[in-house]
This record gives sequence, C-alpha cells and structure tokens, in this order.
Amino acid sequence: MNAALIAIALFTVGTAVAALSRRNLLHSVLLLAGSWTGVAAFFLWAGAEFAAFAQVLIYVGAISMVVLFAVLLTRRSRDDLAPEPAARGRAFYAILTGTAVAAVLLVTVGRTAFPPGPALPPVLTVGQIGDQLMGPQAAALLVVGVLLTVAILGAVVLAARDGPAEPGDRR
Amino acid sequence: MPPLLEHLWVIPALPLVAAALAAVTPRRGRRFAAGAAIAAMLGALAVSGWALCLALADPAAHRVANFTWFALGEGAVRLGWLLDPLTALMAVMVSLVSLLIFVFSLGYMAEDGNFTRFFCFLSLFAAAMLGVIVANSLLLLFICWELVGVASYLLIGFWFHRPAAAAAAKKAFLVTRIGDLGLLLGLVWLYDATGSLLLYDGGHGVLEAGVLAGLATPGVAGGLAASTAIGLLIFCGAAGKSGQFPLHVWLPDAMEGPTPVSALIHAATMVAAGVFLIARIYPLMAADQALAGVPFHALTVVAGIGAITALLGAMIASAQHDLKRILAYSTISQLGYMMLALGVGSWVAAIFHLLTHAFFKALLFLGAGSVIHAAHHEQDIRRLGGLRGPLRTTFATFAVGMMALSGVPFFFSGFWSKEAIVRAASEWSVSSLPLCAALAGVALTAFYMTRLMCEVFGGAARSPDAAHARESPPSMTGPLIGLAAGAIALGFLGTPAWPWLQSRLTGTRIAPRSLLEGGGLMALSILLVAAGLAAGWALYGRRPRTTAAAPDPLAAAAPRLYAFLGARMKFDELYAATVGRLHAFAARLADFLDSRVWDASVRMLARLGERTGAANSAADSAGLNAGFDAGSARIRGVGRAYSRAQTGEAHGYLRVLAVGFVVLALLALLGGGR
Amino acid sequence: MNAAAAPAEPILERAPGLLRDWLLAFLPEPARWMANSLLIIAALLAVAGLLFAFLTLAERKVLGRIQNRPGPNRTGWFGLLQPFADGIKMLTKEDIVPRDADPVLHLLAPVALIACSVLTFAVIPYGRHLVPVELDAGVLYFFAAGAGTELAVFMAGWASHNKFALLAAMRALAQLISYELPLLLSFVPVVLVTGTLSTTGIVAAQAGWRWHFLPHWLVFTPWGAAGFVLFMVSALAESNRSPFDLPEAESELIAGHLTEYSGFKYALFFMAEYFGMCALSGMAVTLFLGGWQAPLPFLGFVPSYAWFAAKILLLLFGFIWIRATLPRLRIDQLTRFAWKFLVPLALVNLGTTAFWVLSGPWAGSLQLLRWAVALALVAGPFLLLGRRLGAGLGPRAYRYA
Amino acid sequence: MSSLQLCLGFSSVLFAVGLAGALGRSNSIIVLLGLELMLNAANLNFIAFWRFGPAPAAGTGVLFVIFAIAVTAAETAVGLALVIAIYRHQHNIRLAEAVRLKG
Repeated sequence: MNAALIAIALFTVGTAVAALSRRNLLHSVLLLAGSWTGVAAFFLWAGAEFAAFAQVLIYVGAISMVVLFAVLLTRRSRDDLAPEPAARGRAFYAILTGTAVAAVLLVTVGRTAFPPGPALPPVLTVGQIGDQLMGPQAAALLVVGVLLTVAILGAVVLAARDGPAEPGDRR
Repeated sequence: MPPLLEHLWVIPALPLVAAALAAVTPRRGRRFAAGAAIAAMLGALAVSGWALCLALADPAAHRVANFTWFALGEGAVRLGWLLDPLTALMAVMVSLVSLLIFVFSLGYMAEDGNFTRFFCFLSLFAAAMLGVIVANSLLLLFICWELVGVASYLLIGFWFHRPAAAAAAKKAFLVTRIGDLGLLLGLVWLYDATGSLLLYDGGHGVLEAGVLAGLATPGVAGGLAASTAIGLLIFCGAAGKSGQFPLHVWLPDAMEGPTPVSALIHAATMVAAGVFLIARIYPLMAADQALAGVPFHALTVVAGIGAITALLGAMIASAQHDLKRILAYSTISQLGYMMLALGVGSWVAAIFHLLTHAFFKALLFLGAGSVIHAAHHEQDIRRLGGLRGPLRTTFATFAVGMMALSGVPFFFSGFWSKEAIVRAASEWSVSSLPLCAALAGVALTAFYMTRLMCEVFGGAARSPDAAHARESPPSMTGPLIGLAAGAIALGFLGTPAWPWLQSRLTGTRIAPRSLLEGGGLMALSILLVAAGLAAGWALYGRRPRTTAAAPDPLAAAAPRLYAFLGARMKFDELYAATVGRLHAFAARLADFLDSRVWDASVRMLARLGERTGAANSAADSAGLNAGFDAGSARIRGVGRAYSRAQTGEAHGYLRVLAVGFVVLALLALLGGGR
Repeated sequence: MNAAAAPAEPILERAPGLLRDWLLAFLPEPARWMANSLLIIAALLAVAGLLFAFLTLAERKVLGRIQNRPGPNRTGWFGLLQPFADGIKMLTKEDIVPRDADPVLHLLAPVALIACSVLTFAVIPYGRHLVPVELDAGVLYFFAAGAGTELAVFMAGWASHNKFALLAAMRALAQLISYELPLLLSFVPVVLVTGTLSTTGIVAAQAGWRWHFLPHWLVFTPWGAAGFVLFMVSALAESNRSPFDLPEAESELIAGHLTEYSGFKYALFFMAEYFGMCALSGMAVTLFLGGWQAPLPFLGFVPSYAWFAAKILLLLFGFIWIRATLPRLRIDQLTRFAWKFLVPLALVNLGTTAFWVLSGPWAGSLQLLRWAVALALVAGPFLLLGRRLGAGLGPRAYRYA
Repeated sequence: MSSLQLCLGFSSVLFAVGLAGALGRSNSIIVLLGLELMLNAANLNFIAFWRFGPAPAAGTGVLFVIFAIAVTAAETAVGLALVIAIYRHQHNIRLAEAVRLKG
C-alpha cells in the first residue's frame, strides 16, 4: 500500500513544483489545483473520507476559483509575464533555503523512531465527526464561523473599489 | 421553602430595571423616570416586607438559595441569596428610606436639568445596595459593593461642572478603593483558605462552624490566626466604606453631592454598608475570640478604631460651619459608635443603632436639604438663622432628629440604641477606654447638635437668603414627617424592657430587663446629654450671634483648639504631607532616572558612535592609502548587509524565519545527537 | 448493484443484479471485483450516453412544439435517429485549435469537464439495489466532484485565446461562485433532518407514507418545498442552463467558452452540460423527491429504478420547459439574484428546518400550528425579499463583461 | 521506512516546495499559493498522525484538518483581497515592490 502513497506523493509534489515554477499564473493555479487534489487523494488513502471531500470541495471548488478570479482581476495584459530583474538570484536562494528546510525535516523524521501504527485505517464516520463538532468542539466551530464571516466582510471591504475608477482599473 | 427565596434577586432587580429605564429615557421624560424609580422602590419595599415576615417566622434560620454561576475547571463559582432577619430588616430599612428620599428628590431636584440621570443613578445605587444586602456570597457582595462605590462616585460628582464636586467624587472613589483593596485581598485569602466564598452553604459556608474552626488556628503572620488576618483585611474595606478613622476623610467632602444623595448614601445606607458587612461576617470576625496567646483579636482592633472614630468625629463636628459637614462628621462619629458596638461584641446593638441612625440621620439631612433649598443653597450656619418662623415643619422634624441623635431620653430612638451600645461597652472585659470614648462622645454629640439648632433656627436671619426663606413643598416635607415618625417609634423596638429586635436578630429569646438594673450607667449618660445640651445652650442659645462675621463663642473660649478642629485636625494636610509627598517623590525619581541616567547613557553611546565615525571619516578623507578606503568600504558594506534585513519586504522576513528555523533545528539535532 | 436482492422481491426489481451475477459467472474469481466495477462503469456510461442522445432530441422536439414547429423529424421515424446523425457529424468534423490558444488547456478543458460530470454519477442511488458506490459522505462527494466542472469551464474560456471566451470565463466564474453557495445551503436542511450525508440513507429516510397516501418525501414539507425550489434554481445556474446561460450567451458572446471549440471537443462540452444537468436532477430526486421510492403504496410492484427514471425525466422536462420559456438574465441581475435572494432564503430555510426538527414531538392540534409557522417562515421572507429584488436595478452596467 | 515516516517525508518535501515557491517568486499570488501549500503540508501531518497515531478514535486530527481548511479559506479570501488592493495602488502585484511601509 506504500506504493499508492508514493505515487500520490510524487504526483502531488510534482504538480506543486511545476505550479510554483511555471511563469504562467493560470497554469500554476491549475497545476496547484491538481496538487491539492493529490493531497485529497492522500486523505482518502489515509481513510479520512470527509477531510478529503472537504479538501476538494473547498480548495478545488472555491479557493482555486477565487485565485483565478484574482488573477484575472490583476493581470494587465497577457504578456506582462516577463521575469522581473533579480528573479534568478532570489530563486536560487529560495531553492537553497527550501532544500535546507527539507533536509533538516527529513533528517529529523528519519532519526525519530515512531511506534508502529494500526495496520487498518481507523473508522471515523461523518456522524462521529458531527458529534465531535457539535459537542466538544462546538466553541471552536463557532469561532471559526465568526472568523469566516469577518474574513468575508474584510475581503469585500478591502477589494471593493473605493471611489471612482482609477486609471489602473481598465478592464 | 417558599418560592420567594429563590427569587430574592427580585428585590435588587426592580431598582436595576428602573435604572435601565431611566437610562434610556430622554431628558424630558422626567415624570416617567421618577415614576419608574419610585414604583420600583415600592415594589422592592413590598417584597422585602414579605421577606421580613418570612424571616421573622423562624429568626434562627439562615435560609439560602445557592446556584452555580459558572464552572471553572473542576471548581465552580457559586453565588446565592441569603434570607435571615438581618437581611430582611436591612432590606426593609434601605428600601423604605430610599423610597422616602426618592420622593424628597422629586422636590429637591425639580429644577435640575439632568433629572432623569439623577434618578437613574439613584436607582442604580439602590439596586447595588440591596444586592449587597441579599447576597449570600462574598463574591456577589463584593461585586455589588463596588457597584455601590461606582454609584456613589457618580452621585457625588453629579454636579461635575463644579470642580469641588468632581474632586470630592474622585477623592471618595480613591480613598474607598484603598479599603476595597484590603477587602479584595481578604476575599482572595479566604477563598484560598476555604475554597468557597458562600456565607452559608449547608455546613460548607465560610461562616459555619466547621470551616471557621479550620480558620481559627494561630500561626500565620506574627502568631495571628488566619481568621484574624482575613477579618482585619475585610475590615479595611468596611472602614473605607463607613469612613472609619484613617479613611474617613472622603466622607465630609462627599457632601458636595446633592443633599438627597448625602442623605441616602452618606448617612443612611452606603456608609452603613461597612457596619452591615462586619455584622454579616460576625462569626468570622469573632472566630478568634476563644484563642489565647494571639497578640490581639480582630474585634479588639475594630473596637479601638470605632472608639477613636466616634470621639474624633464628634470633636471635629463641633467646630464646623458648613451645615452638611457638621452632619457628615456626626455621621462619622455615629458610625464609630456602631463599629465600637461591633468590636465590643454586641453586633445586635450595632445593627439597632444602624437602623435608628438611618432614620434620624436621613431625617436630619433631608431637613438640612429643606433648609438649604429654602435658603437658596446657603449652607453656612453662620449666615443662616431665624428659620424657626418660616420653616415650621422643617424645624419641628429637624428638632426631632436632633433630639434623637443627641440621645434625649426615653422618647427618641437614638437614646435607646445609644444606651445599648454604651451598656455593651461597659460590659466589655478587655478595656474600658471605649466606654470613656463613648460617654465623651455622647456629651459632645448633644453639644454640637444644640449648637447646630441654635445657629440655624434660633436668633435672627443673618443673610438675605435666610431672610427670604420659604417652606419647602409637601413632596419634601412629607418624607420629613415620615422619617420623624420612624425616628421616634423605632426606638421602642429595642428597649431593654422589651428586646424584640435583639431577640429577633439573634434568634434567641432574650429575657427582658427592667430599666433600673444598670440604671446607674443610663443615668450617667443622661446626665452627660443634659450637660451637653446645657453647654450648647449656654454658648449659642442664650445670646445668639447677631452678624455672620461675629466670632464663634467656642473660638473665643479656646482659639487654638477651635482652629485645629476647624481645620478638621489637619488630616488632609497630613495625608498630603505623607502619602502625597511620597507619590510626588516617586514621580520625580522616575523622571530623574529617565532624563538623567538612561538618556545620558544613550547620549553617551551616541557621542561615542559619532566620535568613531568622525575618526573613521577623518582617516578616510586623509586618504593616505587605499587600505583605509577598502576598510571603510567593507565597513559600509557590512552596514548595508545589516540594513538589508530592514527591507519592509515580506520575502526577507519569510527567509529569515526559514533560515532561523533551520539553524535552530540543526542545533536541536546536533544537541540531540549525543 | 450490491449484493443480490432477497428473492421475495419481483423479478424486475432484481433483474439488474441477476444480470450482473450471470455475466460475472463467466469470469475467474480473482478478476471479478475488477470486472464488476468495469461493468458498472460501462452500464452507467451506456445509460447516460443514450439518455444524453435522446435528451438532445427531446429538447429540440419540445422546443419545437412550444414554438409551433415540428422539430427534427426527417432522420428515422419522427427523427429518432437524429442524435446519431449529429454524433457522426461531430466526430467527423475538423478539430480546430486557434494558433494563440493554449493547446494543453484547450484539450484538457473538455476532458476535465466530462470527467468531473461523470464522476458525479457515482453516488446517486438509481434503484433499491442500484448504488454504484456507497459512501458515508456521498452528498459531499457529489458536490466535491462537481466542483471540478467550474474549473474546466474556466479553462476552456481562458485557453482559447479569445476575447469572448475570456469574458465568458469571467462570467462563468462569477456565476458559479455565486450559485455554489445557495446550492450547498439548500441541501443542508436535508442533512439536518435525515442526519446523514449518505445518499442511500437520505433515500431510506424518505420511505413510507403519511395517512397511506402522502409519501414522506421531503418535498412535501414546507421547508422541503422551499429547499427543492432553491436547489433547482441553483442547479439551473450551475449547469449553465437558460435562463442562466450567460457564459455561452449566443447573442452576446457568440458562444462564450464554446466559441473556439468544434468537432468532438464541442460534443464533449455539450455532453458534459447534459450530464451535469442529469446528475443534478438525480441528486434533486434523491434529496427531495424520495429517490426511487414509489409515490403510492399500491404502486410498489413497479421496479424502483423505473420510478427514479420517471422522476428524473420529469425534472429534465422541467429544465427544457424553463429554457423554452424564460428570457436570459443580465450579469448584474444574476449575481444580485444569487446574493440578495437565494442565499438569504436558503439561510432562513435552514432556520425553518431547525424549527421543524425541534417541533417534531408536538402532538395533535399543535401539528397544525407547526405547519402554519413553518409555512409562514417560508412564505414571509420570500415575499419580503421578492418585493425588494427588482428595486433599484440601475442601468445596464457590466463590471466584468 | 515505515508508512508514517513516508507520510512525514512527503509532507516535509511539500512544505519545502511551498516555502521555496513563496520565497522564490515575487508575484504575490504565487506567494499566497506557496503558503497554501505549506498549510496543506501541515494538514498532511495531522492526518498522518491521526492515521498512524496511538489514539485515532478521537478523530482529533481530522477535526484539526477541517478547522485548518476553514481558516485557510478565510486567509485566502483576505490575502487575495489584499492582492487586489495592492494591484490598485501599484499597478502590478510584485511583492518585492510592496515595501511602502519600509521603515
């Protein structure tokens, strides 16, 4: 079953790398949607159905939509994708840092001895999740609801164009 | 258990609702606001009357209704209502007096623009006070206690446009806050020691024998019992609220508030809250009585403070000019009496005196208010006078109050309650000083009250305002009459011959005593009263002053003492000299450190950097060889490298985070490796 | 198509299962589960494909009848062969890819679209024993899988480097984002009442009849009716059907995101749209119309999948009818309708449902009160919001188009 | 190499990729996406530990993931709104140039 895991991991990481290295924003967003789907696949593999569907529904269904929207709202023309100066240096340092972090994390993971987990994925029905959410986690649920509301309002306020159209907004 | 008990909260809730209503009424809704407040007080009075009947049915019982406010971890904060004769009597007294005073305010505040706000505050205060009374949890009591403080602050500063009033409000708030700090500490300690703040909780309350036994073991600080320390801390709060000796300075200034406020808060109810508190937790205060070998008992301190306050207030009162200040100081001294009674172990006498005092002092204040109202807000007794004629009702009722306060025998409540206190003091084994103080206070009280009467009502009018005085409207005289009736009748509830009140309060049958046994003491105090009256009449009544400027006879007799007393024993100056000076010194010290030490060091460093930079540039500009250039260039480069960290650029910060994480993790790994 | 049915049931009911078992019997044991899945998929695709084919024909005929014209009637009897002719035409057409287009995405878009819409078929219970995949969170899966379609539409619009297509993509985004919310909110009450996210569970919860003639279908409750209407309206918008077909508004954007597509890809788009329509109708039937349950007790002998088919066809006819009847909205009206009307109503409906659940144990005459209150809760906001809906609609001002 | 370690390795690599992306690109939308990836990696860990951890019955990991997803949605909404605001002020969305608050 690790084969499936490795396949998922390769797919996810591959799409992620491609997404972040593409110069074309649209492509990166779509690729990233793929990588998110990969994460959802991992959730499925681990037996967390609900989380997987929520992941797809929210990331692929909502977040990528919003990102695409933002992309279309903020692109001047299709050819301002030219690399800005000093991109190379930054990219190099970024990759360096990323590798360092990855190395440290991997070493840590490799060094730690984890107790063997259960062979079969644990069963967690939607009902149980609902009970958890409405029972012990009710407070957190409320807080998250409030947070979402506030975030939506804040986003609207931020993104709403203030006053008459400015020269920048030609669409 | 009757349903009333669970719903005892109704008593404070009614005025609270009235306050809320008044708060939202527009300024012109005067009648509505006042009506709501008065109706609420009527309701509260009715309910407390019912509660009284219930409580008197079984005086010995402490009926409680506790409930959990909220759960905190495994512990839970619990509040509750308590119904026993003490509660019920206080509730009835407070709501009755408040009702009368509300009615009085109708007339007194009639011209005020902020009428609705005034009633809002009054109702708020009444609610808080009733809350203090019905609370069965020291926590709830503390909350209401602070609310009372806030309400009193608002009401003292009601005419905030007067700087004096604003200052007085601030002073009252701060001084009582000192005491409340002690109270809070006491409560925290108590909670820490017993794990509960409920007074009665079926054996687990802090006032019940099981818990008290645990508290009353010596060996805390200086061999004191925990109960002693806690009791004294709580007493700090009580002393602050009821203006006991070290903390009494705020009460006279509080007279800047409207007179009904002075009558309600600073004579009848709030200042009595301290006494009530001590009486309420009396078992705790008295827990250490049995202990031997402790340096002193809590009640001893209470008695001492009470005695000092009683004497001191009476002395200062006899050298004041402001009508309301005199009454304020007499209030202080009367409160001292109550504390003294508590201290010498007869809390019943204290409560008895509290009730009677509430009536006659409220009566006196309202009378003073009526006088002031009539005399166009003239408060200086030297500029009043000759009001006996125009203000008949006021004069008669005021006289009743005066005689009750100065303990004129047999027909006035003050006499009996004061007798009870004096008797209790005489039966105290520890020391006889309180008794002497009490007796001296009796004489002084009679003296200054006589002085007041003669100055205000006797002689001829000494100012145009006094000359044109008119009798106040019935809405003001009505309450006066009611209070006067109370001031006379209430005394007969507690005569030694028929100790109804005492036996109800303690819940134990107290055998009536004939007036003759221990009659010597009574005779002595009667003599003292007579002496005081006579002295007052001799000094002020026989030859009443003719002009406002004429010197005070007492001043003529003993100028320096008079000046000292007139300056209120220089307490404010003393505090200003000690506490204020200290505070100012601390401020100056901080300022010094700030401006000299730190600033200087910073400047020094700056100059150092400046110097080095100058040297650097000098060496550079000298430009003897490229080495300097290179060196400085490198320096500059380093500087730039550092300053690059300051770009407001998100990437930089993120990178720093990541790198920092890597470094830390590496350290951890290498550390964990071996 | 899960375990074989109890023999007590009529033969027709068990027919698909028996057929499946008979076919699988030819195969060796280890290959069976694989074959089973493949069989299911094949059956699904076949049925869906045929449905699609005849749906196009039905649409054209119905539209024609509504517009007083015969509609296609040349190919085959009554034009029954028309769809196949169309299919052949589509397959043989040239597949044009514009020069500046993004070839990968241009190809990927229809594939992704069709894939997502087919995926959604997996959890719909077509009959008592005809549930392709039993999922504990079936409804969630349905919408998760459907979420991809929006992405695909956008890809199509953006990939074909074309002004109208891009505008269509923007519109599609705005529209789909706006209508996702009421769509999800309108089925939450169902979950609230049935207490499960699994489609079979929801259908099972609607079994039985009140007073032996009124089925326990959720649509027969005040909130259920409201939720059903909300769901159908949002479904119309989600599947880009008229009157919400702005992304492909012929009169404004030529054909929107379909402009640069031709041949088989175009056919795929077309198919995906109809698939989406069918899937949403199927979900609506499952959620509100009692799934495969028979409407009346004595009609139990008719096999369950027949009932399901009847209901879904009814809904599809409704789709077509609406398309033939209603004019297209304007983009601002569209979003306004979603945010100011559907979403609030859906939220209110949630509250109504909560009341309904809480007042469940009420007895006797209180039941009347319960119904009255629920109806008021449904109708009141509708009238209130409905009055304000048309108010203050400014002049035609497009922001994204 | 146990499955849990595989999962953790997967998530760490994903995290690193996201970090590199967030660091390396100056387009603020891409930076946001990188952050999303990092959050996803964190979610991976939650699920992994829930799957192979000692007490999966509580379902804490899944709940955590659900909450995290919700919070992420909020974060994205606000972030993109900020991006649009930035775009309105400086007519591009290069994070490197959004240094107006530089001290």
